[in-house]
Amino acid sequence: MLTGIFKFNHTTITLLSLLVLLGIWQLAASVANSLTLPYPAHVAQVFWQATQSGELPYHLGVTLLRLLVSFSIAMVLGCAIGVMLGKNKTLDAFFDNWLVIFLNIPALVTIILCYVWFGLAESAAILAVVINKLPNVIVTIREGTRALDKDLLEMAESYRFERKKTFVHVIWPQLHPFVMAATRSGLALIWKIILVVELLGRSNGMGYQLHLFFQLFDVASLLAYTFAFVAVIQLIEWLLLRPLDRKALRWRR
Amino acid sequence: MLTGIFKFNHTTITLLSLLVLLGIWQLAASVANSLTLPYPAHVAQVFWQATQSGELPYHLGVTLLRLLVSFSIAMVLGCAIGVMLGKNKTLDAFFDNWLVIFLNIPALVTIILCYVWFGLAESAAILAVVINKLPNVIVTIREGTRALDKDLLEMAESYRFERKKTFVHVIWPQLHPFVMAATRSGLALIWKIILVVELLGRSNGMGYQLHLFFQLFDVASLLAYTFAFVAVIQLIEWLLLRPLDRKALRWRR
Amino acid sequence: MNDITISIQDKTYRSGHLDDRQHQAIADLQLGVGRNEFVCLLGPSGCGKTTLLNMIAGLDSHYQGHIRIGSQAATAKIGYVFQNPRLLPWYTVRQNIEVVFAQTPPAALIDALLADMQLSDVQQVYPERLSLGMQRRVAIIRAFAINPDILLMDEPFVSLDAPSARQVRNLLYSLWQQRPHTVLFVSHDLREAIALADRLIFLSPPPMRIISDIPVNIPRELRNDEAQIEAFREHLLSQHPAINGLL
Amino acid sequence: MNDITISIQDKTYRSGHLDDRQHQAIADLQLGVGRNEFVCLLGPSGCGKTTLLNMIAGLDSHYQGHIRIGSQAATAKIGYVFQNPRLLPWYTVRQNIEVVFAQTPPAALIDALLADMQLSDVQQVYPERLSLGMQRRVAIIRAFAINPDILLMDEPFVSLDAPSARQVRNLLYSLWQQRPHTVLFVSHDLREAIALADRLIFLSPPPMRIISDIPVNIPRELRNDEAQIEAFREHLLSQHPAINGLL
Amino acid sequence: NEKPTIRLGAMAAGTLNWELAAMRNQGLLENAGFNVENIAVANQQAGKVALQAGSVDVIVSDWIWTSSMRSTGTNLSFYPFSDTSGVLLVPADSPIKSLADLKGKKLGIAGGELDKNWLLLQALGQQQQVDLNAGVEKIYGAPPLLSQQLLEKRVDALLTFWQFAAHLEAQGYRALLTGEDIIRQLGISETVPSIGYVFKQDWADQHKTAFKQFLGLSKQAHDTLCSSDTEWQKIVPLTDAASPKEQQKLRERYCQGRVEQWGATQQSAAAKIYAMLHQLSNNKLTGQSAQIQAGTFWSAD
Ligand SMILES: Nc1ncnc2c1ncn2[C@@H]1O[C@H](COP(=O)(O)OP(=O)(O)OP(=O)(O)O)[C@@H](O)[C@H]1O
Ligand SMILES: Nc1ncnc2c1ncn2[C@@H]1O[C@H](COP(=O)(O)OP(=O)(O)OP(=O)(O)O)[C@@H](O)[C@H]1O
Ligand SMILES: [Mg+2]
Ligand SMILES: [Mg+2]
Repeated sequence: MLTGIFKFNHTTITLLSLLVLLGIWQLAASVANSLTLPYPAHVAQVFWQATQSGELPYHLGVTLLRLLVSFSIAMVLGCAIGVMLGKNKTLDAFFDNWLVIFLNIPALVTIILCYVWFGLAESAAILAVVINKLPNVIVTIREGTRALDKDLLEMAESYRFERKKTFVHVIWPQLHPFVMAATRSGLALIWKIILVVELLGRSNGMGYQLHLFFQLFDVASLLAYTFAFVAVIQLIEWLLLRPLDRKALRWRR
Repeated sequence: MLTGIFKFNHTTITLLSLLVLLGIWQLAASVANSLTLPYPAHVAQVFWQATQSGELPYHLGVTLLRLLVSFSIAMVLGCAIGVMLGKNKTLDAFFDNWLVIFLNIPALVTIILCYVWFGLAESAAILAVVINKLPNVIVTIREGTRALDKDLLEMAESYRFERKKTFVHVIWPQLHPFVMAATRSGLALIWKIILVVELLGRSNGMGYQLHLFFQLFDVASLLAYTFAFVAVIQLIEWLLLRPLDRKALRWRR
Repeated sequence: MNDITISIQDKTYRSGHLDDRQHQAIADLQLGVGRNEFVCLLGPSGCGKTTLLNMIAGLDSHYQGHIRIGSQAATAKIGYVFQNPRLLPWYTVRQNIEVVFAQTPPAALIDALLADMQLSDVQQVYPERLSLGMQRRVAIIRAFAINPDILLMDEPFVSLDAPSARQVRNLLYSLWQQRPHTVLFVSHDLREAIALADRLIFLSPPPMRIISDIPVNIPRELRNDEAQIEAFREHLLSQHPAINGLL
Repeated sequence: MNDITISIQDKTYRSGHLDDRQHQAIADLQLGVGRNEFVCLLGPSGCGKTTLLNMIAGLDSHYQGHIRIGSQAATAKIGYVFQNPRLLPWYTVRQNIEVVFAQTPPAALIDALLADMQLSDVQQVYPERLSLGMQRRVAIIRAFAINPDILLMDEPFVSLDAPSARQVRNLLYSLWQQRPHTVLFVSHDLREAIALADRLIFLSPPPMRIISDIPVNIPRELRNDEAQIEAFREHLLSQHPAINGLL
Repeated sequence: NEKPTIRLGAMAAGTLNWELAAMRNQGLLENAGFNVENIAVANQQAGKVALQAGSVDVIVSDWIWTSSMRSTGTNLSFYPFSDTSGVLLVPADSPIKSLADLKGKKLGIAGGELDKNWLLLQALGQQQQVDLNAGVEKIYGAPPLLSQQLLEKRVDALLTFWQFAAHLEAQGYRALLTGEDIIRQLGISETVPSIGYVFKQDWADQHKTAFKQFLGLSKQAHDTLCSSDTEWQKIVPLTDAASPKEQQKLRERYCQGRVEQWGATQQSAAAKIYAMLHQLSNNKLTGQSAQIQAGTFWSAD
């Protein structure tokens, strides 16, 4: 019964929260009454036109593809390296400085260097994104690895779990909250970087397009494109991350 | 004895790792032999000149101040909201969508809107950074709050700890790895955003300066400024984060 | 006059998120515990003893029925020795004890308790570097130190060797005599229960009910006598066939 | 022929990072355990029993000395019942048992063990929704199920009510008779130890040494007789004054 | 033999893009001895990255940058494309009539502190005994943001690029000074191109015939855009102009920027300006070299 109410509430609450946000926006727009903050309806209209013309779907698709590829690479590599550094103090001592350096090299610099060395190719763009995102994943997963439960690791060791088995059954479930944090804030970060990457060296994608709108100070289009992307992420959240979360945390009391 | 070796090793390893990185750079530079990848010595020289002229310290100082202010605001607010959302399912259901939206609004858009509404002022710049960083902190801390140990919370409840006491003694230490992850990747993220913020609407700071160098394609100066910043972060890491880590994790076996 | 009045119609666990398993832990339980009474709960593993203590401590309010605690109600100080130590791993032994005080911790009392439990040497050590038995003793000190009005103890003496257990039992007993308070005590050891308690409550497998409620009428001064305890135990087993299967 | 040969000169814990507390847990311990012997370790809380079991299980190699395990060396299957259950909270009871098998888990054996331990009903439940005693039983099944060559048990029967404990003891005993293997067993309960073990090893407070090494010469078929156990216990206390303080 | 391909890095809203469209519209490219590949770049910087990365052969940029790249060993070269330069704008009803009136006012500067026009404006100020650098409140920012700031009256005057200026002028803002005015008032009578094609010199030398033909066609397209209304109308969608007035303004400025003469006199004027900028920017804009690098201006002969 309780869960029943909760489920019912959850959808209602979600709708309510979106409505409230929309309300605030509408209010703010009518107060500002300026083109720099267009009305929701206007943005929706722009969105519809851009979708119908096929322009938005095209650029969105291109960007999402880049996002998918670079995100996957960064997550897989990042988790592997993060776990390694978290477990091995010597490796960690060695690579820690590299990490701080790569974490803090401005996206701009890596992007320029990638483009200049590898040409304005798709691979260079993706490499640039990966280089920017990777240190973040590593840092988060390393923190998670350091916080692993020693008792359970000892259990695995005494029952002679091999490395892979230990990772799958003992380590990975504990890393789950950290992986989730890295995923959620990571999608956002990659998106931020991809915008710069596309701005500087691609002739398509959301970043390229948003910059054009910025030049024209076309805030409605900026917002329409933004919300198209946000909607995709929201879908990923609902269809992928949320169920994953639920499945992974089923056991918690 | 073991710790002795470890300590000795640690410094050596750190030095070694920096040397190796420098070596790789030197090698790459001599292979590339192009101005787009200047030699370390050249960058060092540029760095020295910019420091002596007082220019680098000035811009670095300005940026660090912005970083400090916006980082503090984002962390404090982010931790508070993150814990709240992690503990309260209804609030979480309500604000979850907002979070996803704000997480994925491109930095460009928030920055533009902040500047447009509040003018090209310092407060607008800081607000823009905070808006960009805040959702990240919230997401990470929320994940940490969800993973809190129920047993210990029950202990606190049965001994009638008040809210604040529970937070300080029971919750905060468990959030430590998440706060550390948020701090480390957060400094990097803020730095990335601040660069855009300064580029678009400030007349000083590293972002402004890097943009000038970028216009002139002066990679040596770009790198010199970058490394000045990285050095500061590295210092923060050594003097603040590392000791904090050690202190907070002293208890782990 | 009861200090704790328990009247539970139904306590059912609903498993979280996805699966819909339900487990009725307690069905219709009525129990009154007098002020400063020393009560021992005995029952099979998984019958719901911990569940009951949690409800008394106010950690779990998802049940039908009510639990009233004396006149002091919410202000009653509760000392709870959980089934596992539940120490804060980031605090030393001493900090773990001190942290539960709202006011300044009573240094002399804590010193004395640490000494009694032979933990003076390790008061600056972090819990993860202690043996489980030592951790349990810290948890016991923590509960004793606050001078609770109600002391809840969930199998507190396991992992303790015989002499230590004896010593802790004596300590508990003398503290209780110095400053009487209500004690609810879970044990699987009938001898221990007889030696300490005013009343033995035997509980059934889930859904938990009271099978027998037996006063221990051995005078307090004879409780150290093993023969007396054995005799009571024999008597119990012969007189109460219902509990025979539980022992 | 020894299955486990233990010869430890020194096991000292050095506390981590900042403080420099040292604690010598074991100093000069020599112990041989024969193949398929059933040995019980008894000693005060904090004396180093868990430390020793960890070293035998290969979890801790920071000591001076050596531990040799039979001819099979590294391939010996070790079943370890830790002092706390150490179940994987994200797996159900059954998954927790199945996960320790390198090959296909023996479904029939697991079913039988679950039934013996009265856990058949909860095999699809997550550990956090079980009582501690139930969790312990799962941990015991996990160790039994792999048919270990060496079985290490750190106070496995605490938190179990008397009938359950008896049943688990009988199960352990019958498994051991069906398929003999070496058992090292920590207990604080002398009666339990006498009922099960071939040898009782009494250990000193830290640094841990062996105080007495006493064979239990009651024939196996008489071990169920409480009187026999009591008699041996009396005999022990009178014959070995050195261990008197430990009991 | 194969026709060579010229890869152009053109901004979507840039005038090069207009001319390319015009060339296509007029069928000029069909019989040309080269192919054109247009690679869209998002902004100036993206163009520079693309050129360095070797992904395009030609971009549009300025000769000062070309020279400073040459001084660091990258053999870029420049060929003029347009004379149109930045504009100093004030609202129509602004009390600001001269440089001296700028004192104490908020001035938006789109190009940042190293903007050529801003540096030259400061020089002009010095001539008139006005210390602009200290006397005005400078606000640097991205051009679109600054336009917005002027519209919202958050700045009093704005020095911005000509296309942004045209949008504002169409809305009634007044041009106080153009880049050409500033140079003229500084005593240089020749018109000096502000932007041009920038490319690797080796590349241009290797593809001399094709590139020269391209330059000619480009000029031809420019001329038809100014002379033929129908041709102009065809490329209007590319201009992003919101109103006919704005289109008008853009076309006007674009046509005024036609490079009329490009010879030794203009080049020596450029050298003079370079020296001035070198000093004004404290080496920052130009790099260490005090003189414009030889070979900066590509000679088509
Ligand atoms: N969070 C929970 N969710 C679902 N079921 C639970 C939960 N906690 C306990 N239970 C169930 O309630 C019953 C009683 O559990 P409880 O921990 O109270 O037993 P107990 O009497 O303390 O046993 P033990 O002596 O083994 O500690 C058990 O069958 C257990 O499976
Ligand atoms: N990781 C550690 N770091 C430092 N000291 C430790 C560590 N683990 C155990 N010790 C110390 O070693 C001693 C022996 O601990 P151990 O856990 O082996 O005791 P035990 O015999 O199992 O006791 P119990 O019966 O209470 O479980 C204790 O004094 C404890 O403080
Ligand atoms: Mg219990
Ligand atoms: Mg132990």
